[in-house]
Amino acid sequence: MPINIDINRIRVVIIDKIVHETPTVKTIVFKDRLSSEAKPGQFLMVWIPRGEELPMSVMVPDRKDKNNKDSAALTIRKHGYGSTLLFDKRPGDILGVRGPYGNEFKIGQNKKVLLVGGGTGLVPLMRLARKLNSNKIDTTIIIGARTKEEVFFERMANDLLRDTRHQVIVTTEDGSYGEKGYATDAMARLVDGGKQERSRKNAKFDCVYTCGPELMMKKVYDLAASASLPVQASLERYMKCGIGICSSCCIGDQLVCRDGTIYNERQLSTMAEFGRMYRDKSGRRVPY
Amino acid sequence: MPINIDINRIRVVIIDKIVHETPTVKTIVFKDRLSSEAKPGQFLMVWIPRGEELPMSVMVPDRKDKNNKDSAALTIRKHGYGSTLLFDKRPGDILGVRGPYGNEFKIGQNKKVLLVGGGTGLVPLMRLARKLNSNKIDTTIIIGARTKEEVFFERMANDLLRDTRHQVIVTTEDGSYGEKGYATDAMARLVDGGKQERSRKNAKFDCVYTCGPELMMKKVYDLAASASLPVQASLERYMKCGIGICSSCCIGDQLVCRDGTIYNERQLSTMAEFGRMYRDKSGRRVPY
Amino acid sequence: MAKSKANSKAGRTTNERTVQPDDPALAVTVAGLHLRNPTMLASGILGISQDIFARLYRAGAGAIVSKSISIEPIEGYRNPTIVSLGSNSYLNAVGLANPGAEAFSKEIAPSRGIPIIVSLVGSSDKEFPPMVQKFDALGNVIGYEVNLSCPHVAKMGMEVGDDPEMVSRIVKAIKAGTRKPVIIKVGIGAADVVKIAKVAKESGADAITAINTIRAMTINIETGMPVLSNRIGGLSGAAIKPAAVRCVYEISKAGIPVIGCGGITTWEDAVEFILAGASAVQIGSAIGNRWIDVFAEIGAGIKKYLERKGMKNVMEISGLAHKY
Amino acid sequence: MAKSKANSKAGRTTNERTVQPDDPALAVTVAGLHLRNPTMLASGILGISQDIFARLYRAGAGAIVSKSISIEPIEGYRNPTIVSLGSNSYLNAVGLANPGAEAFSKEIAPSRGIPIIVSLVGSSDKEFPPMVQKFDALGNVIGYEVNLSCPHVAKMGMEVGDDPEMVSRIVKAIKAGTRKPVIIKVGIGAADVVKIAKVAKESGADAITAINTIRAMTINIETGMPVLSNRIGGLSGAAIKPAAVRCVYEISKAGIPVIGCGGITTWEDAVEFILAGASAVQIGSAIGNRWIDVFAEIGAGIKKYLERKGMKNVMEISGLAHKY
Ligand SMILES: Cc1cc2nc3c(=O)[nH]c(=O)nc-3n(C[C@H](O)[C@H](O)[C@H](O)COP(=O)(O)OP(=O)(O)OC[C@H]3O[C@@H](n4cnc5c(N)ncnc54)[C@H](O)[C@@H]3O)c2cc1C
Ligand SMILES: Cc1cc2nc3c(=O)[nH]c(=O)nc-3n(C[C@H](O)[C@H](O)[C@H](O)COP(=O)(O)OP(=O)(O)OC[C@H]3O[C@@H](n4cnc5c(N)ncnc54)[C@H](O)[C@@H]3O)c2cc1C
Ligand SMILES: Cc1cc2nc3c(=O)[nH]c(=O)nc-3n(C[C@H](O)[C@H](O)[C@H](O)COP(=O)(O)O)c2cc1C
Ligand SMILES: Cc1cc2nc3c(=O)[nH]c(=O)nc-3n(C[C@H](O)[C@H](O)[C@H](O)COP(=O)(O)O)c2cc1C
Ligand code: FES
Ligand code: FES
Repeated sequence: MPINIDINRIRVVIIDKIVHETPTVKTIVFKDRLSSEAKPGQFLMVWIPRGEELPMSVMVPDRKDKNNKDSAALTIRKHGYGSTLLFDKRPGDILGVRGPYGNEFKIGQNKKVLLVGGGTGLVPLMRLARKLNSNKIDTTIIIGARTKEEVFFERMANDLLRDTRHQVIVTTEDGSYGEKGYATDAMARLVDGGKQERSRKNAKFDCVYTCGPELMMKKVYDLAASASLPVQASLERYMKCGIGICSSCCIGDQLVCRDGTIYNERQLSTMAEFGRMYRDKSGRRVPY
Repeated sequence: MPINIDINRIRVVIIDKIVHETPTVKTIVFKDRLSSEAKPGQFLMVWIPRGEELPMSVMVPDRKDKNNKDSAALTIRKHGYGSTLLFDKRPGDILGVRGPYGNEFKIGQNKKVLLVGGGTGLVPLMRLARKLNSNKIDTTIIIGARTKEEVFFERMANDLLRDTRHQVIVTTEDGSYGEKGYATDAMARLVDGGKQERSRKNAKFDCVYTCGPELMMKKVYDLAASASLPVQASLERYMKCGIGICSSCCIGDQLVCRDGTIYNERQLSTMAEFGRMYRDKSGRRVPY
Repeated sequence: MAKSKANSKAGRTTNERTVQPDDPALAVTVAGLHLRNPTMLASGILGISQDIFARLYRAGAGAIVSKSISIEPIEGYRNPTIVSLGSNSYLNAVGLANPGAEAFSKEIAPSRGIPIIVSLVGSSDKEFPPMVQKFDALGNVIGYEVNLSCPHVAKMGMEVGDDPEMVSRIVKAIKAGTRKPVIIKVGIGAADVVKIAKVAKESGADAITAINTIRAMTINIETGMPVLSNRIGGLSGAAIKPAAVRCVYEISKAGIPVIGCGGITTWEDAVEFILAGASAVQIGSAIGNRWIDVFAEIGAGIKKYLERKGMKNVMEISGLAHKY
Repeated sequence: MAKSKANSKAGRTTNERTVQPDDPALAVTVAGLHLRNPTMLASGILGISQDIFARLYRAGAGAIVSKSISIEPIEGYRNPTIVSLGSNSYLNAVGLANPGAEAFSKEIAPSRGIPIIVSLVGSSDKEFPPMVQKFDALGNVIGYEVNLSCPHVAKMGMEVGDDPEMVSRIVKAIKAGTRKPVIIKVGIGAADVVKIAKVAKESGADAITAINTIRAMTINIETGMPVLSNRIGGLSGAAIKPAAVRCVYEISKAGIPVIGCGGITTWEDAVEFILAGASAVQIGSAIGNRWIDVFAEIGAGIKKYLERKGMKNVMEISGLAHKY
């Protein structure tokens, strides 16, 4: 591979392995050095030949797989046209990837952190968990799902955080597994909504990292704000180019693909559209 | 300057200084790192804005000029349209250069060499002389001119060869200066035509380097052949691209700009056109 | 090269410079418009959000050309719609995705002092006047650019722009509905670009933008498949620069005011277009490689060039190449 | 990058490989011609010397297309005629310099077993039959390519090629004088390339070569001057590849046999053109960067690709992209 590889050009990769996480979620493992080196929170543009091209967070491959040098992964929830095409791929099939794109979750001086993820929003949090583990940061992760059979990454989270103090909390909306309710309900219990002081010593957490449905992230942001907790949230917007030229991913004056995807509480506080509206494929604003 | 500079792109240079060598020959000095590093025998394509583009051997700048780091030079004989435009340039004027192109005169194991040059064919021999001097090679150089006032580079040759055993012979066709006759007459006297054996010990020279009018070079080649002497001759052909795509410089199956300009006696011996014909601008073969 | 500076700076959201005071050396007039500098955002690049326009203006753009707006919203083609070809070149077939005239006029209604040129696209002369009506009262809309050259949408853009009669009808229809300048954007299609420019001018257009993307394609060899979902798209960026410079030169030589566009990545490129005859330049693809700092960088580069050449204003160099 | 390998090897004159035995996997048939491999020399590159043709054939070219030959010799334009633009792209306005039909027919008269396609250029249908007559008896002349697409010589090339009527007349005039295949070379001019290809085909052409250079220009910013002596020239090399692939794809989709040309530098490029529908490819500018080894390199690359894909012959992949 040339050293000065152009990350914007599509690289053809071959699917090595597919892991069934839930009936509607699969993880696709493939080899690609650049993807394997993605930072927590970064995403790829994934080309499904003659199908679609979708932004997808970079997942960590199972560390127990031998021969996983240069491996990276995608975890897909089967949803509409593109994600279903991807979901139906098999080992040996070809995909194209470009990137990784976007900024990264920052750890900084944080010592105790909370991760709140819903659905495939857990993907970038897994990459973050791996890094938190090697930095020995106390980590609590809340995994939100609708129901028991849709829970995934619980084992993965425990495994990725094995070398550091950690807690994995699962919530299901129907209470069929773990705590009953939304991930944000569990978060509210942890941060004792509003009563926590902005003093490092007393605070249970130094920072909250979140990725998932925007309305969930908005709730995480509100809870954190009332507890004076810093937040890093990875936003999703409709993406075409991934490199900051098409404008389809804009929120306010930000281009999520290039300026984001990760924004802190200060930035989020100025985003009038956060949690309220997004732009559709034509560029019209639509309320959530 | 970027490290990976593309030698084929025109570099704008500004004329620093102009030296009058004879009434019809001038030397133009300018700064350009790549040109200053040209190997003996290499040439530039020199763009005269809105005028012409001509192949020109790279000349050495006067070593006594201070501040001549990165300097290179061209020595032009005023001839037709393009060379006259160049001849009429002044300090401060702009030229474009690309290259250097072409292969180089090789010194190899040679210890005693003969240089035979006519007119501006002396230019690449000056660059060679500088190198021979630093390699302490015994050098004899024959400078051919028509008449006294057209002699140039005599002082330059002595200066460039100052650190090595050397002899500078000037010939004029009318005998107004130096030896009377052609450069090749002087050469014939030196190599005692035909009688010299192919034995390194007895030979006066290990190699003959030549550049000048093709018929002169042909004669040099013939003399050297009869004396079993190796030859390196720098050929001239009409050039457009300088990079081996336009074919205008071809001689036999050789592209002088890219395969040459320098050929040895073995190669010259297979060139049916050498000294006999060249191609005009339209590509037709014309006899000399 | 392609690793954007912005990408590597999490937390800081941008690295564009703060706005410089307007420099009189850079002020230009084109199509009767006075712009603080000759760098404009090209249509279709970051072209649908007023907030982004404000940011680009802060970053140094002299004017903003919006995404091409059609009478009804268009969803555009399925992804992939934009493919990087390396060497600062791109292929796109976005399919003229845009929010439509109604939504877009609302988007830009709150004037924020940003000079916006609304790009319009349509398949016949009938479609333009109602759009113009939606925008013409807005004070920040300083003019219109008409996209008669998108090379990859059936019955829009180039298919219209190749037809001199239709071009003439469209120009006249728009001019009848506005007193603001109307700029016609041409490209390399199946008609002579200079001829179309002349027809546009004679029909009342105030200037020409040249050029749009060039119809092109890329096939992935491992799959044998065209990459763009639309298969065929438009080539932009460095690859088209020499063809664009030629169009600007020829149109300008015909005495028609031109705005140059196509592959402008550095200030040297911008100067080349201006020497060829452009009064202003548009920057599109270069944003992908150099990010939005590109406006300030090009402005600063032109300014230094003018100083070095002893020129007081950029308009002095416009069309200089015609002398030779 | 541009420092040629050859340049740094004085004494050794070339570093091309010695000829490989012909590989049946690479043999192609196009316009009724059986070629040992699909790599051809593009017209105007190293195109006037039989000795050079022999060398290129030894280096691996499947066929040679000569420089475009006119009825009378042409001196061409003054230098600069060829300008490197970087990124493997060039601009040229050689001005169709060529020795003329008479001298060139003598040049190639002594057959050396090299398959030569003579490229012809002229300003009307009248000029072609006398040229064909000069070449048609030569056994090594396997066919003709007609340059209807040179973008920078008045009344020749593109100016003729943009006129469907004239194209038809020229094809018919040539076909009337020879039984050898006639290939029409088209480009991106002021007419629809697919339309011109269709006209050519219907008039009797055996195949189309697409594309020629694209009309373009470069201006030196320090002097403000156009660099080419002719000011305007033709863009070749990597920059035009995506436009060329598109033309090949569209012409091939119309059911017309095509030879691909434009920016082919690597075997991957060649495969892309073949997938788009080309039966063979022509290589021009790439010789400037990769030297004449490029033929053998591309041949070897295609061969490996075919093996990897389990294909027996390169023709199996021609046009595969149309399936998608
Ligand atoms: C930065 C980022 C990272 C993502 N990571 C993952 C991940 O790891 N796993 C995962 O399953 N999904 C991820 N997604 C979502 C994914 O890109 C798709 O949106 C999702 O798979 C639905 O695709 P679809 O084709 O089935 O949608 P459709 O049924 O066609 O559309 C449903 C909705 O999906 C969204 N969508 C469709 N295409 C895009 C697009 N090009 N860009 C953004 N949103 C789109 C739109 O909101 C659309 O309304 C991520 C999105 C972003 C922006
Ligand atoms: C490798 C090489 C190195 C050279 N080095 C020098 C040098 O150091 N000093 C010097 O004065 N001259 C040099 N020349 C010759 C120079 O390139 C010109 O040929 C010469 O200056 C005459 O140019 P003109 O425009 O006055 O010719 P014109 O009067 O227009 O033509 C006279 C003849 O000059 C030759 N000529 C013109 N243009 C070219 C061209 N593009 N390529 C080759 N030959 C051409 C042709 O034989 C032509 O018939 C060199 C040539 C080559 C090929
Ligand atoms: C992603 C993308 C979308 C574009 N959309 C439009 C458009 O809607 N209307 C238009 O006139 N031009 C559009 N263009 C063309 C550009 O405005 C510009 O003419 C072209 O890209 C050449 O300039 P560049 O090389 O600086 O990008 C688009 C180009 C790109 C790359
Ligand atoms: C220096 C040069 C001269 C050319 N001369 C001719 C010509 O005489 N006839 C012709 O049909 N095409 C000519 N061409 C065009 C090429 O044959 C080819 O179509 C074009 O260069 C695109 O291919 P490439 O990118 O591989 O160079 C010339 C191209 C170059 C660069
Ligand atoms: S996806 Fe195009 S600008 Fe972000
Ligand atoms: S000058 Fe063009 S091939 Fe040598």
